[in-house]
Amino acid sequence: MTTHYLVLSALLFAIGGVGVLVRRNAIVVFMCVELMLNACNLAFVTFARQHGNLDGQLIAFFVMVVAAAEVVIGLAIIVMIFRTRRSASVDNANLLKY
Amino acid sequence: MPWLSILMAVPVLGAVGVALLPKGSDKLAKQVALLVSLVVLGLTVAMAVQFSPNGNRFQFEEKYSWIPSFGVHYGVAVDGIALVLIALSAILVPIVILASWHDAEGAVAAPVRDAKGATETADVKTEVVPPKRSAKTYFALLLVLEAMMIGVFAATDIFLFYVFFEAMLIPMYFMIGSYGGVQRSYAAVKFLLYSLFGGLLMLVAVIALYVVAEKNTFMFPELIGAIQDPTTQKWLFAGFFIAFAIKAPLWPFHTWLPDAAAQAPAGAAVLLVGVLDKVGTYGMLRFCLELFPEASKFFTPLVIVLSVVGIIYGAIVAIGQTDMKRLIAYTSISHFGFIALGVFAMTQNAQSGATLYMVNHGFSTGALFLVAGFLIYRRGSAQIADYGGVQSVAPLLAGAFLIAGLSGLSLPGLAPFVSEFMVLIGTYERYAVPAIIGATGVILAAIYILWMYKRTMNGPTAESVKGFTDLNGREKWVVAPLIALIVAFGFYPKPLLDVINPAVDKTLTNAQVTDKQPVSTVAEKKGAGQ
Amino acid sequence: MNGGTIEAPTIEYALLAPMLLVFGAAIVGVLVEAFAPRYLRKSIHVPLTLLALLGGFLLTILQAVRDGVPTTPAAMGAVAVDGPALFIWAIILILAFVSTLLINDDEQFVAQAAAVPGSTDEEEAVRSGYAQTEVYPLLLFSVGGMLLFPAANDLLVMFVALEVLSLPLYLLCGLARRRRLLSQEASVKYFLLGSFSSAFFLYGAALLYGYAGSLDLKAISAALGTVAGQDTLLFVGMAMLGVGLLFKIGAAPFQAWKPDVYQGAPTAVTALMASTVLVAAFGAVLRVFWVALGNLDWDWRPVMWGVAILTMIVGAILAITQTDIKRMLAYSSIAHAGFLLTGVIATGAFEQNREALSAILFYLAAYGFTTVGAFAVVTMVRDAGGEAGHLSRWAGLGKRAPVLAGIFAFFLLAFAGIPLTSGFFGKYAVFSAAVAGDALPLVVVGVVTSAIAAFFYVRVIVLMFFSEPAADGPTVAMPTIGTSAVVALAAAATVVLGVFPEPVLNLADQAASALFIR
Amino acid sequence: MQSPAEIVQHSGGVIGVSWLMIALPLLGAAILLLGGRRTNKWGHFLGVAMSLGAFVVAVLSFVELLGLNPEDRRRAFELFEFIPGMVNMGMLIDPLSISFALLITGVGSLIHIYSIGYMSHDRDRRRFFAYLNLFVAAMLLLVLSDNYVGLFIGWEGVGLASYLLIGFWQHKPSAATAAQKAFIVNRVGDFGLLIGIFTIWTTFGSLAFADLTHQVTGQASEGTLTAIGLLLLLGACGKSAQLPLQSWLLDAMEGPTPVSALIHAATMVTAGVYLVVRSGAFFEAAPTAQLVVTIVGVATLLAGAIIGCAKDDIKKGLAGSTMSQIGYMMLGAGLGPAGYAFAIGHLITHGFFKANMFLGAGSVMHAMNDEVDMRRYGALFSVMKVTAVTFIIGYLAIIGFPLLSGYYTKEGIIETAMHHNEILGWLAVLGAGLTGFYMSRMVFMTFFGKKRWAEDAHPHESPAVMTVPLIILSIGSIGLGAYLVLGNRFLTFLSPAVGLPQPADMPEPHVFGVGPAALATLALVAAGAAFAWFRYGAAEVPAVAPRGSFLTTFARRDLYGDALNEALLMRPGQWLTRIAVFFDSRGVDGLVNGLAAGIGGTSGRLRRVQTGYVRSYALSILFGAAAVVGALLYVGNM
Repeated sequence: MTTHYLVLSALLFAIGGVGVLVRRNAIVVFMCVELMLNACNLAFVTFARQHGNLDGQLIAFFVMVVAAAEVVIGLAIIVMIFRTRRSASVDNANLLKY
Repeated sequence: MPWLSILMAVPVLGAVGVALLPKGSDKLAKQVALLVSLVVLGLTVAMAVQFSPNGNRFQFEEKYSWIPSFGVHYGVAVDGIALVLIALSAILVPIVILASWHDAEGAVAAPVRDAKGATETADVKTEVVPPKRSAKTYFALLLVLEAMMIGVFAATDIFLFYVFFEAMLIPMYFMIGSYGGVQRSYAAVKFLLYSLFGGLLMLVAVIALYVVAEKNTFMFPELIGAIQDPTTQKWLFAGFFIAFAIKAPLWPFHTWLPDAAAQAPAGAAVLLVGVLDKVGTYGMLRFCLELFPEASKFFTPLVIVLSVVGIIYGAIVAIGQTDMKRLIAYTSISHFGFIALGVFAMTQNAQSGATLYMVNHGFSTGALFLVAGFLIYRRGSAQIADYGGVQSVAPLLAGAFLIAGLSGLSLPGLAPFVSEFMVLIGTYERYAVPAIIGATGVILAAIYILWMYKRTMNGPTAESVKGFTDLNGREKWVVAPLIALIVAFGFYPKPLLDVINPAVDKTLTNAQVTDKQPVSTVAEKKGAGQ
Repeated sequence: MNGGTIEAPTIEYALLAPMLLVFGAAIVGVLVEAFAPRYLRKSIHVPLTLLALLGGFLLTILQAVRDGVPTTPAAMGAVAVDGPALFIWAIILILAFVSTLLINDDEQFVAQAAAVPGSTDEEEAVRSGYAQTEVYPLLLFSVGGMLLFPAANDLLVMFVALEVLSLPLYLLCGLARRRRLLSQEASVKYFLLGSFSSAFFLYGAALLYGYAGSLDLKAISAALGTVAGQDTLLFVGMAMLGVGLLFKIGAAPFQAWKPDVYQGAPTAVTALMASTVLVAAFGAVLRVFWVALGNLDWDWRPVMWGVAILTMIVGAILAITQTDIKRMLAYSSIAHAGFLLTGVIATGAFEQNREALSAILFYLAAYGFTTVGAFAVVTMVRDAGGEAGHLSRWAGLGKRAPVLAGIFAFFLLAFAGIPLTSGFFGKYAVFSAAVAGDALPLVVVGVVTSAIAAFFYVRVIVLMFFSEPAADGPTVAMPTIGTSAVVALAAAATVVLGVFPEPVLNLADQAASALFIR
Repeated sequence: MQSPAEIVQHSGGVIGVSWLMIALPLLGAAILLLGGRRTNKWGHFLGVAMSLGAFVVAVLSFVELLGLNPEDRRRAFELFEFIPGMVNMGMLIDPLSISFALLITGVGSLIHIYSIGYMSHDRDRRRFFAYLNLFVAAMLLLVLSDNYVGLFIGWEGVGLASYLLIGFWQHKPSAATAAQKAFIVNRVGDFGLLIGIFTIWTTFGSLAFADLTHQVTGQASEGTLTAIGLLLLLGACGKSAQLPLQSWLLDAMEGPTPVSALIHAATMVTAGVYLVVRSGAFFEAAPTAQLVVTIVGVATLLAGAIIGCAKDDIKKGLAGSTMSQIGYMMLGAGLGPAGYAFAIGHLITHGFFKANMFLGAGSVMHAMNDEVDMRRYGALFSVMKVTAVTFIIGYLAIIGFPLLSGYYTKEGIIETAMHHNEILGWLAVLGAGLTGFYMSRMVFMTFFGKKRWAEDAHPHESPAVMTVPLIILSIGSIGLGAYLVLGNRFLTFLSPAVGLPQPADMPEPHVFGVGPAALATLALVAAGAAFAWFRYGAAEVPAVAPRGSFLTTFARRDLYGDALNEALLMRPGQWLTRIAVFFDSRGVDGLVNGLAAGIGGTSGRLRRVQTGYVRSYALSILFGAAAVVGALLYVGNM
């Protein structure tokens, strides 16, 4: 029965990935990344269940912490660029190319 | 006494010294450079006289472990072949330094442009007067180059050889690039990339050689016969050969040479065609044949075809050139055809001839380039059409040009004849038809040289040429030694051949070839006589 | 660990000392930011950082010489401080030290990151001589992460390390004093793509965990033999893990971020990334693919072949038409990542692996120094708008500043792998390892691409030396002691490694002697 | 046939220093060329001195050689090792080489002396003498060296000298072109000679004449020997202006007249004959080759004669006759030992009377301020007696007036040819008739008939320094032939070098050497002369040449030799060159540059992929990931 959870996590991961591709707003894009991380968490926990050891659950906590740190940094950066450009769209920032 | 190391160290130190001279001391730089190169020449002579032709194959051996992890040694030594080529470099460098006295100073003789004629004859391409540059750097580079030229011929460690083979490109690249004609950077880049590409292919072969041989060394003598499997030999041969064919250059890898030679200052051109390119043919003779005898035999037909094509093709294209330096470059392509032909004809005469050819060609083409350089320096154009009737105003210049040219068409009595004769006769012993086709190059040579001479030197004196001065003292000193050597070795090549022959013998033995014997018995009778 | 009982962890502090020192210094740095008055901060930060890095380096050396290379992983198998790790640490710490010298230059960093470009706040900040001194602690954190990354013996630790090294860099990229828009854009791109890829890494880790029931590399490789029927998990996990790692080393098709970020980031930071991050990332790649997935090399090698070839080609070809020096160097670093990958692929018997490993280690050292030096030179060539990035501005530099141009040319030749430079022996070592590991075709591609790559290095030399200077060409900034020291050191390293590589080769050999411990 | 004597290794006596013959003029040339203007004042005297010195050495050696008993009159000795294991430079003094040496140095010296006067007004007189000395040295090397390589060096050395001397007035484009043409055409011949030498080497393993005797040639297949013969013949054709390589000789007349006399009449052009005789061993063993030699000889002697008939330029006329006379020699040389003596004999006498006439012509031109068109001459007999008389003596000699030099030697050739092969014989007779015509034409147009001078022409006799050589030469033209031929004196003298013919090959001797062939010849010659008299002596000669019959134009155009060369070689050559150059720049180099451009273009297009949109990067990462996953799964489940 754990497979369902795995499928779910895979779906979440996919959704996150697609979100990163299709959304313009930097915040949303970033949230999609977070979604992917959480998909990973789900997977970890599920596997932990499968293997009957705690590592997976343990890892999930680590991941959350890391994600939190990422959020801090990410928001800082996004805010910075938003203040400069008055827009959070990732497509506006393409001075660097070719 | 570590002769070879000293031979390399002296110019390097000299280069450093020259580079460290204070700004604006160009004249001093030249003098120092000249002095250093003369010292090197002296040392070379001192070494050469101690060389015993029939002694060990490699003499003045030095061998220190350099990079044990790769099994690389600093191994240098010379046999007859290497010795004469080192001597060639040592002789040419001082002459080139003397000749390039003003090359770094850009346009001194502003191109004379007669109202008409100039327009159609001299488009921007023919402008060969480079901007003013630091003479210091030029001569420093020259000395570094000399050290590397000596090193590349002296190296008995294949890795070391490769290192010099590649590193050599850099000083030459800078000499062409910053002191050459208008299209210098194009020419320089083409030269560098072309050679580099060949070099990298060779690198793969070198690595593979090391890996396959499993001798944990790059020392050439120990690697002879290390590769037995024919297929491996073929691949490795290809790797080495293409690099050498590009360097030499052999048809069809030649197109970088005309550009490089035409754009380079005359002095650099001399070293490029006179010495650097010899590394290619030297490499074929030294490494391809001895390391991969089977493969060499297998590829011989191909190489011979390429060489013969090169001889004829180079000559024909040379006839069609309108730019003196390009013309000379193409003649060299033809000559390198002869050398490669001699190397792969695999007979004593042919290979001795080829080796001798490398030396003589250095002298003759050197002379030709330098005299052409003097001419161009006076007129500011390399276009043949911009000249005419020079002989009437500058007979000495014309005379020098003629002698250099005649040696270029290997007139008997001048050094190149002996080598060309030996190459052809040696080839004829085994491959008659290629030799015959190659010999037609003799006719074509007469056409391209004499025609160029006629168009530049004979006929009524052109307006733009009227003001020409004849050779000055310095220029005489540049030409004289070359011509002296050309004539001397034209009548008495024995000293060189005595050094070369034993070395070639060894090469042939390692290449597992033996000469064909003539049908008649006169040879024995003759042999008794000698 | 098996469910329920938890043993008290034992930690070999001595082994981890270098890392701990760096992290400690970083935290102190934060405290400095918090409590020290603004005018003092910098004068505290700089020595602190330098000392920390230097100390870390010395500790590493000490570790290596005193009680040699440990044979068992530390911290309960979480961190493996083995030969390669120590070697990589040493390189990273030196390079970081050098880069710090570059960063120690007001011209580099923004006065106040919060201030909007061109706004009054900014002018205000500039006038009052503010400086974003957080740079130093950030740098230290990042370096700490870099130390942990290649030494991580456990995918979780590795993931944490990955984030620790990346997050500060994301910030650092955005702190350029000039061309702030570019800088911020670089920051955003790096951040988004970085976190995106680390998500892949994590998911890969998750799948592997699912496969092996543990994130311990040793356990995973052990599981390869035992576990059956889970191959899909294994392969997909391995692939996604690989994506995360390959992203960090900038292998195609995951290289897209490199040019943009390298170009936009403050050059000093670029130098740091280009040298140390590459080193750390390759350490990690090697550890994952050789230790955890070593027995699977028959499966991942073909894929790696493709990646390597693609990387070399993309790097070499795209660099040709670049017009910005930093961007060009970025592509060149992609190409070099490709060359290094040929070494990673050249696995085989023990001896073979050892040769390949030491080759890669040497290459990393050689390349790292040259890169730092090259970027250091880039920082010195400036015009009105800051650094003169556009190549056309470099025309005739050989006239204006012969020495500097000469040194830069020398670095370029080293990148091109001309003999008598460190780059040549690096390439030689890796390629010969690859040939020995029967990856000859890969090597052929390698040399062909190096020939192509040579073109754009040579092109810069042509610009600097063979073409006439532009009328309003860039001026060469009077270098700070730090910068000139960096250039000198890098040049020296490039020469020495190019003429007498033996000592370093020996070190690399010894470091690689026992390969990675499990 | 009886083979020539073995060579005696020997040095010492004058012969031991016979290398001085070569060394002296060489030294002279070196001094004059390197000495520069300093030597202007006395340069020409030095040149003459050196030439005379060589002559003295030659005479002494000759005497010493005569002192020996015939069978060991072949002296060879090594000088130095040239190409170790292949060639040792050495001298070979035998009747053949010595008679050449005497001719070269003797006539050469006379011409040197003559040139003092002839070139007195030329600012480059020193250079001229330097070149003359160079030529003498090279020519002596050619005939005196004891191996083929030495011969070849001399061979091309004289080529160089002739190049320099033809183009002596290099500011004249015509001269420069003529010189270039001469050298290049010669190179074609040299190519043949070179290959011939190669074949000899690879077949016999030696290049020394001493080794290549009849015994040796016996060891090679006749095919090889024929090949060798024909290749050597090609060389000979180039040097001796025989068909098909004759075209350069007429243009060569651009050179100063003494040059034409020495090089392009007396000595160099006869080198081909020397080569054939010297290589007799090969030819005698290869009848086919011999036949070809005779055919070439006859063809050329007719061609030359026909050309000679139509030329109004006195020098070109003489040049044509030279071709024709060398044709005779070739014919003789192709007849084996029986012919050798006559061939060489004719070569020597021809050396005298042709040089004599050329110098005479030079003297005339000197008098007519370098006018060469005979239609502008006429009635010069009265004004320049010495020149006229000597010229006429030469003329009588060449048309074979009985008892004069030419008569004996030429008759000898004709007789032998007749004896050997009727057709060749009669053709040779026909040639003699033509000779009678065109030479008479020349004499009548020049010295008799009415004045057709240019207004400003004030002809006068030349100074003694020029006339004395003329007189000496004319004496040779009178007596030499008889001396050589009567009693087979020359035949026996040469025999140690070239061997004696079988009696069967010899034509049976006639009383006073007058046989049917001889009579026929005389008749034809007389007829020719008479016809010439009616056309040019008695009748009025138009000052401008009328456009004559087809045959005339045919002859005037040198039998369309140049036209042929142009059509067959030059134009295709030029095209080939253009194509090659184009192919090289567009084809080979185009490929290289194209490749570079291709890479650059790819790069330019590929970089567009880097759009700058972070999301597209993410996409690439996703695709990359997908690819990697797919690949791994594929590989893994393989």
